[in-house]
Amino acid sequence: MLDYITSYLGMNTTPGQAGNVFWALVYIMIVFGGVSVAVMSMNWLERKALAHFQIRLGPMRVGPHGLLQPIADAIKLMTKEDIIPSEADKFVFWIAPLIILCASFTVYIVIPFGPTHAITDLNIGILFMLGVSSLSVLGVVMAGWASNSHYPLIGSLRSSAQMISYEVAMGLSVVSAILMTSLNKEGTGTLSMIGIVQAQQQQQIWFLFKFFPLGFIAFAIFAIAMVAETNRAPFDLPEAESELTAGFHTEYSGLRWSLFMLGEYAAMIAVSSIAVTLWLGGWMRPFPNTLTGDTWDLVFSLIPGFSFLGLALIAFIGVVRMPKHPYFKIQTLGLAGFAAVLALIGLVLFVPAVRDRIQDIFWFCAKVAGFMYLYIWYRATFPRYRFDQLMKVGWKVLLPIAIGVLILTAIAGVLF
Amino acid sequence: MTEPTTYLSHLELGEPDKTYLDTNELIINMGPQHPATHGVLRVILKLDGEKVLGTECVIGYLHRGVEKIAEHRTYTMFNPYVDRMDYVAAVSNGLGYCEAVEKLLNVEAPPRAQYIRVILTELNRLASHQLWLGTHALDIGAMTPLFYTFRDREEILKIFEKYCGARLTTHAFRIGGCLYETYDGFEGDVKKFLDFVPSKIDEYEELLTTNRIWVERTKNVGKISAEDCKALGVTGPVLRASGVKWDIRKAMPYAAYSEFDFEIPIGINGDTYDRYLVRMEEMRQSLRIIRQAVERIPEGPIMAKVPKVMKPPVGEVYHSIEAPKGELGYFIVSDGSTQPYRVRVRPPSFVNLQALDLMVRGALVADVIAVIGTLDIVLGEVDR
Amino acid sequence: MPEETKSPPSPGGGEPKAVKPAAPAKPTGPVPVAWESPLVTKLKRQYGSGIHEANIYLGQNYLVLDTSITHEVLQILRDEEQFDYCVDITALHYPTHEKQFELIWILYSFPRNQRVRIKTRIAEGEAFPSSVAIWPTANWLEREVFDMFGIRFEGHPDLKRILLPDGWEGHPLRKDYGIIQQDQKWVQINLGIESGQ
Amino acid sequence: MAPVATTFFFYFLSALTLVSGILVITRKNAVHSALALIFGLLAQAGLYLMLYAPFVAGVQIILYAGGIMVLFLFVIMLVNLERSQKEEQFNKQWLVGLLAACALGGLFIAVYVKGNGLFPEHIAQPVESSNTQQIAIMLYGQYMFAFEIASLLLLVAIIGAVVMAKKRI
Repeated sequence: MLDYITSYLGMNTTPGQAGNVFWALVYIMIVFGGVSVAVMSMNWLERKALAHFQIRLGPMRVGPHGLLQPIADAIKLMTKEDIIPSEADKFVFWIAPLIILCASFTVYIVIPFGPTHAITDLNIGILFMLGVSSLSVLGVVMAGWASNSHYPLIGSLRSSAQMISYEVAMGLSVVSAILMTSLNKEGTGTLSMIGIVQAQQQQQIWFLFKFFPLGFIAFAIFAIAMVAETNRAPFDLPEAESELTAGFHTEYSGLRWSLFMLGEYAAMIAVSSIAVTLWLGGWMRPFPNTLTGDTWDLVFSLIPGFSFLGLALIAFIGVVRMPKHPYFKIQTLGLAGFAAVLALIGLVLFVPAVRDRIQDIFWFCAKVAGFMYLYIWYRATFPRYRFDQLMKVGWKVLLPIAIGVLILTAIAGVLF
Repeated sequence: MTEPTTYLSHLELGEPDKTYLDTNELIINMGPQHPATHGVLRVILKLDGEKVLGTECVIGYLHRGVEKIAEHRTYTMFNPYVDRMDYVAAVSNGLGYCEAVEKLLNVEAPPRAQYIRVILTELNRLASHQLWLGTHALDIGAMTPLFYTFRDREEILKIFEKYCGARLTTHAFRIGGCLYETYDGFEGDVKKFLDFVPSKIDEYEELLTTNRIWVERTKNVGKISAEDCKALGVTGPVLRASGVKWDIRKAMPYAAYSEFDFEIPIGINGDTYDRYLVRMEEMRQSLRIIRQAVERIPEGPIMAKVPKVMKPPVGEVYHSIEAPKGELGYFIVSDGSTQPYRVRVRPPSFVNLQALDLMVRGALVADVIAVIGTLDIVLGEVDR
Repeated sequence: MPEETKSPPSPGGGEPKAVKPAAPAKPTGPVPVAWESPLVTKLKRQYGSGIHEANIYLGQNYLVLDTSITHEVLQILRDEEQFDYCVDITALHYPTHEKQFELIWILYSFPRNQRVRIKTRIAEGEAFPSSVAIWPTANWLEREVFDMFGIRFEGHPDLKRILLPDGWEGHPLRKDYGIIQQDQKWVQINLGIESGQ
Repeated sequence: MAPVATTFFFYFLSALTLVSGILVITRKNAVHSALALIFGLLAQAGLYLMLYAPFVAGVQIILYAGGIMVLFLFVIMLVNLERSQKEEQFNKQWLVGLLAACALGGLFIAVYVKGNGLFPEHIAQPVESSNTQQIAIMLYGQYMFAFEIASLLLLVAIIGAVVMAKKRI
């Protein structure tokens, strides 16, 4: 048994490919736990960042600077009465959030956080991701229908039409990135997520800059379509609160509602990961081919530790600026503890053995976090599109451009 | 429960397009509890998919019988009640009522009082427009302007609070003038506000005016022609955005408005975007008026000679002012006693809301929200 | 009030509260003066005695018309005299008068920048032709008058209560409708409040 | 990707397919039927995966479960379910049904009895990583003409749908 466990450590591959069930389960737990934590911290970050965009403070009461707010929310939502409308279709109503949740969590199976840090590497990886994430439409449609109420129904109609429409443009822009993977000597491309990043490594360029501006346009199309896919502002029509109160999840409350939120945020992280993998070089550090050499490798491998120390510093400044009053004692201590934990993580990240293993994951997460911040930024800035305008953008703007980019990429691939 | 008269029965509704695909029309009940109906407006929408075939407004959820209450109060006692109608522009309501009763009594407020009135009323117009902008933008999906406008509206409310102790329902004026002399530093406060707010208005505009999505959401939405406006009695910024240069402050000046120099902004297309631009410009013009008023404010008494017990001579009077939402009129009938025989309020929101149906026919559900926002209704005033 | 005999800019001595000896009449008060204008001349030529009064009171013009011609005059004012904006429609209730209700239109002309009030008297139970065809804005305004006074407008497309709930009894702005007395039955049935308040 | 617990998963997915297939025809509520169909399709995708055809499995999920079934649900939601629920679900053609069932059962028995000769003992394990490429080579090489004909057919169908649904073009 122990041999079975340790044997994987020698293998330089993902647990799924190695066929090691134990390590696959460990990875699954790490990834899903990590995603849940990421969703919670994303929740906190969104409220905080949005508040600062809007000259507010955001959550400040639960824990220092509202750090424990997501936990408080989770407890509140779990203990809330779970209301199922009497006219609702109970079974479908019950299963809809689960479908969304499953769909948005299943895609994490193939997301490569590093060359070996993935649960598995399917050779149809990107196809699998697109397919499974498209299943969440089913959950939305079913939730809207099962609520047996007009607002959710309209919300789910909008949502399904929107998600199907943008999937087309999204798929085409993905194809043009996949096309780029085949530009090697053998002329064989790959759909595997790890393979796509390795192709970028091999060609020594992020696909974002490949055949500039073709790669960039494809990336931009994907970046727009992924916001629409995840029903976020400015494409949040399915849950446009001013029109449809809350869209397809109007009738949901408590835990079930929180499952929708969990699914939504998980899906946001998942599609951002696709974008990072396809165009931003996945786990690769910035400038892998211009700033080469051992010195640069060292410099970049120290960044994770320093950034955690930086966060710890910010938290520590927060400690210093806390009001000196007995009432704030616990808060101050809590924040100081948080700062200490961050600093500790930062210091651990300086240990060479940890450093080398972790930095892939760090760069991947940092890029995804950039996208998460963009989501918040969009939400603070843009008004909401109207349904017909949304459709127009999807079908008449993004789709033709995506097809054009695909053809041009193919031509460029043949010529250069 | 006596369930109602069939709604939507009288409307000549367009039928859904049944040529090839048979779709059902959908009747949706928006409100009275709905995040975007600005209170307790209930709109029944008949939809073909997302297209609006017709609407019917059901109002009265906030009806308090203000006009009936007036008949049982003295002229002075009724004064605070008017603040509760358009509660975001309480000062304007009070101004209209006080001036109407003054007209009936045949007295005139002293010049200093009139200037104070103009300053406060214009500040209130600014506050009302800021609230409108915030909520309107929120309805269309832009969250952030709401907080920016509320930040700046706060400064206005602070001035009100310092002046008369109340922030929202101010009861700032009395029949015959003003009760309170301006507090020390009033002019300084107003001037400080005047200096700081233009850049803030630019900030709102920066967020919205050239924002592609904002323009797409508002251009050619809820179009209404000048003829339709006149026929439907629509007034205020909505009328002006349709290209009619009509503002009671200019057409039939009241208070001290004839002494100030300001422009009436007008629109061309009469769509939601034009109404937005008109209101933004009105904010700037209000600032202009306030600046002139603060600089030229005369010294003198603030209260005219008004009897303690008011018994206006038998007669009737209609007086209207340009409230932030449109023509706010008071029709007061006196029978010579201490209580008005009848007070009729001509609320701009009530009349403007009637145009909703015309403006949203054939539009989409999202446009209904935009149009409700752009009409700038306050349900306290619609229902009274 | 000696001069009141010739001036009902409004009411006159009919209302209930005037039973008490009114406060000693003010020596000076604004007095209605005759309104001379081409409009009035024209209307007088056309309708003669149908025009009961055409005065200016406190600088505000008003016409008191006979019920039979009012609707026609409204149409003429809109079509020929450019009164293109109907500001308000309202009513007054004088329970002691023979014709209990006074209907009032406040009209405005954009080209002339002039306001005018048209008044006429109708009796209880009498219907009046609707002016929705003249000014569409009259729709809700007439509905409100119906709601508050119970005056029916003939030819109104959708005459039903607007501010009060359907099924409410009584018309609150009538003088015989007490402010304390509400429609207790409605409240008990629909809101489930036993006391009815 | 060495498969784990093959037999278990085979029986599990097959059972899921069968059960959901039965549910599709026996549920009165069309949405429930559609739901069962989705589960059936997903189970089938799993079976494809076990057959070393990941590309087909992926396409099955993305097209059938993610695309076509959503459109199914879309349409079902818009039709009047109450009316269809009152209607009789089966048209009681027992004889025809019995005949069809007998024929199918006969076929199964025949395959089971004589089947050993029909299929090779062992399928040569395809090289997994080239699955997608092999499909591509076949589609765009060997069956190029058929593929293009199929796409043309779909184009015609799209145009037809647009013409039928839209009054003015």
